[in-house]
Amino acid sequence: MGSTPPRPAGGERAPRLRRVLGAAAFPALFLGLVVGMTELPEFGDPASPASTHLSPRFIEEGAAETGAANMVTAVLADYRGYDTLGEAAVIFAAGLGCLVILASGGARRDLPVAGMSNRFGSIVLDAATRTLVPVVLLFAVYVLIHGHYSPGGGFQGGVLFGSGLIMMRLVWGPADASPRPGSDVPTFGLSLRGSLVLASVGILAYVGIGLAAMAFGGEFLNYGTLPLGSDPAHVRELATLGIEAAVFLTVGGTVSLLFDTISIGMRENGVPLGSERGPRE
Amino acid sequence: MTEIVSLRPLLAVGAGLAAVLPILLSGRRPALREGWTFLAGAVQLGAALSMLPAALAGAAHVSPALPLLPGMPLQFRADPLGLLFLTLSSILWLATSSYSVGYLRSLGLKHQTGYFAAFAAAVAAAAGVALAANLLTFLIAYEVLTLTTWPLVVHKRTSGVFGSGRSYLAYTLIAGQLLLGAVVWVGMLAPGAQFTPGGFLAGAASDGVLRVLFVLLLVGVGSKAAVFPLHGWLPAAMVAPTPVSALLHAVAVVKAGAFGVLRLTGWVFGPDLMHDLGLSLPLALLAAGTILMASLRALGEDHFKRRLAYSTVSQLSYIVLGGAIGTPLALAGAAFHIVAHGFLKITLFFCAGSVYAATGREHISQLSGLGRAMPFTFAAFAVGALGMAGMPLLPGFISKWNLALGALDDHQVWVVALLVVSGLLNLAYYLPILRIAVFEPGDDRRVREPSPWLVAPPVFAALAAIVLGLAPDAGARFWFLAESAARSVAEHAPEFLTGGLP
Amino acid sequence: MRDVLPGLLVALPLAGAAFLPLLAALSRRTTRVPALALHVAILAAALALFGSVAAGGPIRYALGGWPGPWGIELWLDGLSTLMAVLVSGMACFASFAQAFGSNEDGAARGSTPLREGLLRGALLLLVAGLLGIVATRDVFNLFVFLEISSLAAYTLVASGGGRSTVAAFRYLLAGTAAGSLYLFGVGFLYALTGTLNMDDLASRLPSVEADAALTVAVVLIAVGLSIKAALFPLHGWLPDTYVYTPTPAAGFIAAVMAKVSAYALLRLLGEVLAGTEAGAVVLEVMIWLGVAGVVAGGVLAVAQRAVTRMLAWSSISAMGMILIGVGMGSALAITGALFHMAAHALAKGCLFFGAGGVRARGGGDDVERWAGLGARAPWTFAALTVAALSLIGIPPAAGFFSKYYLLSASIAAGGPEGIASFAAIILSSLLATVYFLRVLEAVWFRAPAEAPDRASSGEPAGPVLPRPLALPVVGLAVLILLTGIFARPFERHVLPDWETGTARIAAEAP
Amino acid sequence: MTTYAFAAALFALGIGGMALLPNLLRKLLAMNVMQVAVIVFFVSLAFKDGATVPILGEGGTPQAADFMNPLPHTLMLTAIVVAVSSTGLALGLLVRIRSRFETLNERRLLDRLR
Amino acid sequence: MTEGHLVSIGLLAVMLISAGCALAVKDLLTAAALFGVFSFLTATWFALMGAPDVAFTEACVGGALTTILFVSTAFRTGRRFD
Repeated sequence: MGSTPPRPAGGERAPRLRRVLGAAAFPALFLGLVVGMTELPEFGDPASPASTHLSPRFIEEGAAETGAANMVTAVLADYRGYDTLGEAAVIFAAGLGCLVILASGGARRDLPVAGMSNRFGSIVLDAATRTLVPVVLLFAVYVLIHGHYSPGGGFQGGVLFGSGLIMMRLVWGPADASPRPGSDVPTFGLSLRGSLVLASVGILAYVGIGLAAMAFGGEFLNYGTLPLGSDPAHVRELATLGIEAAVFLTVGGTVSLLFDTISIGMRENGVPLGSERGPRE
Repeated sequence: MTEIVSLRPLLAVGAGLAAVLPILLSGRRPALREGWTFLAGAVQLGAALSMLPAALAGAAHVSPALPLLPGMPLQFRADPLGLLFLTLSSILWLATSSYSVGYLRSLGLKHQTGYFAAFAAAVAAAAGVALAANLLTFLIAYEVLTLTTWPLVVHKRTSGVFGSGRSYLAYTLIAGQLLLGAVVWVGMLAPGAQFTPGGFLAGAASDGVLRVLFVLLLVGVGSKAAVFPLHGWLPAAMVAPTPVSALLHAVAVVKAGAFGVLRLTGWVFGPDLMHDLGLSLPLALLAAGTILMASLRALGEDHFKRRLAYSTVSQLSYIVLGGAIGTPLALAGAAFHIVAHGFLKITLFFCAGSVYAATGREHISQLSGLGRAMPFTFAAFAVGALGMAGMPLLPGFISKWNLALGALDDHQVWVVALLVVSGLLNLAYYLPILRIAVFEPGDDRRVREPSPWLVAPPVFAALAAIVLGLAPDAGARFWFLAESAARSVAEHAPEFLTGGLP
Repeated sequence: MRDVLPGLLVALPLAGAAFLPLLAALSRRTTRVPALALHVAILAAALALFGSVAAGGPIRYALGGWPGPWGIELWLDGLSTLMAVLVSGMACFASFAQAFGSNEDGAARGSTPLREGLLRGALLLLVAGLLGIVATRDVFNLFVFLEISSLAAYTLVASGGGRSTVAAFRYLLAGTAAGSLYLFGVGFLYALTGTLNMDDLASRLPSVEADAALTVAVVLIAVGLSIKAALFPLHGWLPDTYVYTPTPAAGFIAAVMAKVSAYALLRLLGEVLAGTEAGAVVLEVMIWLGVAGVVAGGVLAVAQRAVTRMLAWSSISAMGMILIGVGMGSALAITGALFHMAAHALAKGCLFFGAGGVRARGGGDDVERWAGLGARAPWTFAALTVAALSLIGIPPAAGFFSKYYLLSASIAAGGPEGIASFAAIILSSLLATVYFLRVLEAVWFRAPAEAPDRASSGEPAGPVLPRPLALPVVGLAVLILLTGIFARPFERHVLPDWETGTARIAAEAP
Repeated sequence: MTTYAFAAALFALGIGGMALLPNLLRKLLAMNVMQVAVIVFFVSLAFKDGATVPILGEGGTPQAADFMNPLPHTLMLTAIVVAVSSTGLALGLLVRIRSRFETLNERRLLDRLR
Repeated sequence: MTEGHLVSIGLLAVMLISAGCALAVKDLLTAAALFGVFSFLTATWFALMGAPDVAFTEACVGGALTTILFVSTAFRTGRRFD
């Protein structure tokens, strides 16, 4: 930064004034919102615009048009599949960001690693985790696949999958979670690099399905044109499963990335990204 | 007026601009570098002269229009007034360039490449001001002129010089922004804002708005013209090398400002609208005040160049005065004064620069004895000084005579008195210089004329001034151009103003 | 072409953003060439779209084959394709700088092909987000892409380490608050109309009778987007962010980030919500805040000694000018605002690349330390001079014309706000004169201060800024001049679409 | 209406906390509260009296009045993801800031930056 | 007002209180834990509102993931009020 005088921008001084103003502003914000809300349609009103304008089609035609009994999945993955692609991109951006911020570039000082092994590590917990983790991972896959018919889908499944991984690291701690003795990479099979690969592949698969639809003459993400069968709803159902899987990969990878970087990132030599080593896989 | 669409106006404007890059690139070979300058000057002069026959025939060369803004193209037009200014600037550019060569070399100044490049750009901008067909083009050229002369002003690069440079920019750029505002406004009122003899704003808005616009525009162009009280930057800008001062005063900046005032009064508002709005008399009084004030300041100034600077402030207000009066003869006199003052003032500045180059002296009281040591220089100086004062047979007389006649056409007798008084004041501050230089004994016997590069330009300029005084319509037909510019304005003026039209 | 390009425009950057990190993670080679190729391809798509829209009129594109209002639509008219060209063009320059320019000290440490791949991915993600905002016709989708661009921007800002993480954190807080405010406003609109599609909204809003609720919705949306657009006094995040962002990203973020939010404001307030009473009031308030921002930004820029911080404040001033234009909403004003977006983006990008380059080479950020640099790198600094003059508003640089349009619009608007904006724009030019000429004077005419560290070590001075950065700087300067000179065609392609668009919406309203 | 007001209260609480709390981690908690408030608002918009979860049961053609509005639910899934993403990134920044400047207190941090 | 509505409003009130507590308590770890409570309450409320998908996601994300991230950050950065 050279000889830049480190004077931050104006407006940061006089915190007292800001506090007074702020303390007054937020009740005012609340009141303003409430005033506006008094004119909104009554809570629970079945005749409100929100309930009568667009949603009837989603409810009444959704299953027939997209093949998903869960209307939320129908809207999420099909009618507004582009939003969901954006959603996957958002979480991917967060993972990318944490990698850039924490897992590469030198850290001045080491912070303690978040892990509970030295506190809670016990034989009971260990055994419980050994039983629980496979169940959680399996349940994650179930949630993914069953998203068509019940609450759930790629996103929830991905989070569960990531949570399973996190659970192991919480209990066993980063030092023991590594499958390979002697390795300083404190992960359970899924290195940071691996997580990154999963997440990227997820996004690529999603965009790829969208582009494939374009290749068959439809719009971006118009699954109906994919040559997967004759029944359009069925084709859409299959494609929806595909993009749910893509979201699953992205979310699962990113969740594990987020946890790893936030809880262990920045340790010197603790993370493979900052060093010049090659890929592990 | 018939219009001939041609590329010649573009050539005239572009010559200097095109020379900038070659000059910058040939910085290591001074001869080549200066060759580019002379080539560009010659091209510009040639383009100007080639457009003269059309002007004599009552036609004008017009460049193709480049659409920049709705209804406001970038366009150049060689009407008589523009052609007059263009021709003058290209002749004086050549003279100044040759003088610069000698001056810079004999003083061993640094950054010569940048100097010549900025010089070329500044002259191109002045040509753009001269040929601008509408207010937008004028504004663009005007701003470019400001910026390209700034490096010239701060050429010496000492802290004091930077102060002067900032003062120069403060005046001219602030004025430029006001001008921008005014131009936008005019563009909204009268789409196109094309310079029209006799003005185009009549009836475009209420009187109050027009008056405000006039003040904005006047401040915009008047600050470059150093009209009181906007003249503060001009004496300060005397820190520049002498050829730059010569350029600033005789060709580019100040003269462009005075030219702008003429355009404003004759081609934007027009004499009759100015009369209707009651603007003529205040402007004339402002000009008169400037003339007297600057002359008095010049009397008390010992710094050689600064005295010349105050003289410029005073002399250029003649042009403003002529624009304010607005009768054909006054306008013709004012337009001709652009030329007359150009030749005379450049002579004076060349002389001051030669003295500085030969002796390093900058103050009038130090000039004693130099008249004999430098006879050519001071002979030229005498011509310039007398011409400024309005001596018959010299060009200053012609412009002042016509100004006076024009004022009488409008029954403004006080102008004649003003002209006489200011002529006397001129003598009062120029003659002592000659007296000190010629009659007081010198203390340094080693002083000689500097190199021929420095002697020839002032002598040439003085001779040209004499020729111009004897035959104002010879050669480049300056008088004809001035007169036909004035006539074109007058053709659109009401009856009471057209008296005395030749 | 017309039925493929819109999809490609949004799909390409997203695919690239995932592809580059993947490539970097799987191979040890640099991702430089693929990144550049992707950016060029995106620019090509944007240019092709611009041409196609100019020739054949606006394009409506139903993503997933679901037409609006049920599905999400893209809407590409002259305005949005212009923004797309601007965004993707600036991204090309940033990508070039990222590919070849050396990073700044903080980021250079421990830089690996993987890290570079991640940063390139983040840049593409940012581009994806901005292009998504520009193209979408759905208010919720706009939020999603706003967040994509924001998260990618935080990443790029924070990649400098040290202070830049603090700047990024503050930016994140402001940006998230902005996003939530916007989303709350969208919730109000949804409750009132039951739709999220902009066209549908515009046609259903006039029959909504809940004035207070509508006002709250408009205010929430306007405030949210104004934070992102750094409208005074909601600009708090901007100076530190611009100052501490590493160079390649700073040139891009400073150039287009806030402008895309201003574009969103224009779309929503100027087109979709224009018919509402609250919208009109908010637009008028925006003019006044713009005036305040123009003046405050200019004054504070004068007060700065550090070049980048000065540029940051100047950006606040410029955003004020753009929002004045958005607020006025006349054809002239919109032209001026759009033109200023382009002119300012080009100039600020150029200046931030230059200033960042000087800083990266240890040249410092203080005006005094810029003394004499012009002689050492004449071409680069000539280009920076062009950019500075454009921001001052000197013809024939592009900035002159945007000021001209905005001044004309102020006069045409009349009334106190017209006068105030007229005066503010003139004043901002003067202030810009003051702060930029101080730099130019140092650069060109002042003798360089003795640099003790360099003089004592005796090593040769080396280039003033990394050579690869000189190309974007010079290229942008050329573009500034070209944009200025060829101003008219630009306007002719963009405005008619906009006017027909607003006219169509006005006609649809009962 | 009361439900809406709770969303407004949560929102004001969150955004106020973001602005006023000195500790950066606490600011993030407040930020999450703010984001949840928006989600609460949208979900309450989706509610219909007498309707059930938007998942098609066995048989019969679905009637719009029988199911909750699925659109806000969908939107809010996305919003939740956005919330966790920005929180995750912010926490990453926080760790970095803490290790570099050794404080999470805003005022101390700004003092250290001066 | 139906019974369901009353339950919903009661739940909302508890949510508001727990959010306020999470922002007010001194210990950062407690704050993070209270935030987890808040998230689970919210998820319950979503389920009550007939939004099982949102509830499921909120439970996964807000209750589990975000809380875990907050807790581990609090661990690393020092749990005391700073």
